[in-house]
Amino acid sequence: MALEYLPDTDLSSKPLLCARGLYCERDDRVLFKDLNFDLSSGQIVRLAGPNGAGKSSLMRILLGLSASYEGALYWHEQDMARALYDFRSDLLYIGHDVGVKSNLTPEENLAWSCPNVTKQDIYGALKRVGLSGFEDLLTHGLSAGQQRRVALARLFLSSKELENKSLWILDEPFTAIDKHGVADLEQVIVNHAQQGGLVILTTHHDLSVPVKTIMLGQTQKASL
Amino acid sequence: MFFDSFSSFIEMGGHGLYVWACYGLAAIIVAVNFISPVLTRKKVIKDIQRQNRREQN
Amino acid sequence: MWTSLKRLYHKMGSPKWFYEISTRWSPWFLLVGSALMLTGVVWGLAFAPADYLQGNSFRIIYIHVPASLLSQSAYIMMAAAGLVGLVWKMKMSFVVAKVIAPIGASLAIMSLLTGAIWGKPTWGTWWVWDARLTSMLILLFLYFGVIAIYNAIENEEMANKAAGILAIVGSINIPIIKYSVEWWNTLHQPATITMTKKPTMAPEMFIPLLLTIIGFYCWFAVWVFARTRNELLWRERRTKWVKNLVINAPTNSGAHQ
Amino acid sequence: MNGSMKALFKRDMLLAFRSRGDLLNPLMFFLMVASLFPLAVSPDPLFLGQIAPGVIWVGALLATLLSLDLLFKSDFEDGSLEQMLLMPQPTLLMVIVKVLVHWLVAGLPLAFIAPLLGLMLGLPSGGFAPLMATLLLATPILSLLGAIGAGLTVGLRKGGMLMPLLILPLYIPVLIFASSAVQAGVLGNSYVGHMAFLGAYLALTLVVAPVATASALRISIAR
Repeated sequence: MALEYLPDTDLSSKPLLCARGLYCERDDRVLFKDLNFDLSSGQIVRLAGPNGAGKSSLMRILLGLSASYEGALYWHEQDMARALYDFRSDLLYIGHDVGVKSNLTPEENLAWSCPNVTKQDIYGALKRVGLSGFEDLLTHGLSAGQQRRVALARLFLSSKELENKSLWILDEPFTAIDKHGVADLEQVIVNHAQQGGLVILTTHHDLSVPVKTIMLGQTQKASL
Repeated sequence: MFFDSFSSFIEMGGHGLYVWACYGLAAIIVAVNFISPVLTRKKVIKDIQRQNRREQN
Repeated sequence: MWTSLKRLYHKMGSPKWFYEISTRWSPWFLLVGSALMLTGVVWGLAFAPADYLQGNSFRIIYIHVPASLLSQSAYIMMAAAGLVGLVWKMKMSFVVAKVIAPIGASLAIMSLLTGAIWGKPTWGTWWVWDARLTSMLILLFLYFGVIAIYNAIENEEMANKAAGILAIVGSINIPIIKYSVEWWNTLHQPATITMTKKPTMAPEMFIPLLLTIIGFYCWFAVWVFARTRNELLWRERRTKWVKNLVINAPTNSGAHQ
Repeated sequence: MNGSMKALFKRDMLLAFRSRGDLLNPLMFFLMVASLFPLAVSPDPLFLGQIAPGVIWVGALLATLLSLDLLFKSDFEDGSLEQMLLMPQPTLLMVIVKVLVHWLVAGLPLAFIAPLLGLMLGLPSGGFAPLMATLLLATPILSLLGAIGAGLTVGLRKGGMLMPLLILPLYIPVLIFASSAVQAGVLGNSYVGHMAFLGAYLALTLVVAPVATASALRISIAR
């Protein structure tokens, strides 16, 4: 289990998300064991490793969607089971399946996932992801990439809406997006980290800024 | 003994068929419950042995 | 007190401990259960007096009633084991819940078959929508649901948890189902003879029944232990204790080595 | 907290009305099942009137089962369910909202179409009021209990086949009391006791079912 630690910029800051001794196996295969990390605000963290190494398993464990692991997780130095409400209040997650309803317009989709935003804000965010003029068309008329962008528009909402969403967990956010969009998205991710947020993502795209990498899949084949 | 003879015990005053059918069926279900775990155990042990041998090779 | 309870909990959660203790206890349960059954059945079949109304067909009671009672309490045990597994994350408990399901279903079938056969001389027909038989049929359906969940979900952990939830919901519903079926029955068939409800039962009829009931419970324990041990062997097949145990186990394939 | 639940309610209602076909299917099924009986058994109005309460209620159970597949399936498939389970609010609130929507769009219409079936099946006039009343009171029970089955089977490919097996036994008390309430109405007897039982059963399921469904969903999502 190799962990590449990049020098933390701010050593005094307390970690946001800690993992201690994470262990996960699937189908008699150990995906990872004794995995430890401290993630603090300002970081962009990439979960990396070959296919089947357990990236999405780790992501689901961090999200609290999977209970089949051993070890401990802490959010703001509090046990995850106790901090669940805070954790989920702080979380913005965009998964592989983005949860965009094809029978709703982009505007309605966003209005549901972010209930406290104004219409103006939604329109602004949709403009940032290049969906101006599509706001009130049913989403099933859009291309797959456009549908993904409807979900990604959540990242482009005004900072006021996002300010309590300090943790972003993004599963392959750069797929099905054009070059221009990639640069925009990268910028928004970097901005979020700089403003004190924490971004955890999986991606095959190389970001132009330094990221911390959690490398999975380098364990020996489980001792069978 | 409630019955006078063995044949009246079998006959059960005309209800013999029903009584013995019930006891027979119950015996079958009980037997299945006793035997099936024994068979499963043999199979499980064989499977584990096979797996161990495969891993040693 | 608390620490000893905690120690017991950890012990019970240990597959190896359960395996060993159940191996040690099984013969005793088998012995006691078989002795009780033999006594009860011989007494009930040959020595107990015939019922003044139903004649000798009432002797079916000595297997029908234990099977009915046991299949109902087995469902509750299964739900309780599922609850323990869900709340205290005790895997052993899930294993026990899983092995109870087919045993309980087989007992429900036994109860239904013997009830139907008993119905023929009593009511003149194989099946009557009697309150007890109907409740038992619905209980069998509840077992079917739980077994179907185990079969449908491949991931074992998910299957155990899902079946646990279903069993808990089912066991909350059992009293309601029983009540409503009984109520429904009095509404539609006010004049049927209930087969097993006796205000007073002569002791020479009742004691053998008691013996077979306890005997069935002992056998049930033997069945649950045996199936649980099989499950444990397979789950723990990579541990040292199972490997050691399996090497020494005599099987046909072992002879060829 | 209220905000996101309101938003969820609005979204689900909107989705329901955008796909009206899905809403109509169970109703058409309800209609068809009921018209099978005169064809299969006998068109004699006297006989039909006798079995009408039971037939209509069995039809309502089956129609509800048919519509339950919609409850979580599409949200599971497109990832919305994950988002819902990650909302900071307790999952059981989410479940209650979704069951409420299901009842409004799938259970309530059954109560309003049932008198039509009563006419077709020659239900005596005394049965109409208890038919409507029991359907109004007991269809929420069907939605609540059904949600447990839908939650347990949402991740399974053959979940639609499994669900009736899990849920139908739990529906039996409802079937017994609701159809005999209608029969009591036909005979001119009081059916207050039946309604009281159904009300009590509704209260119990209201407590138990959302909790069970929420845990079922958490299990189903943890692939």
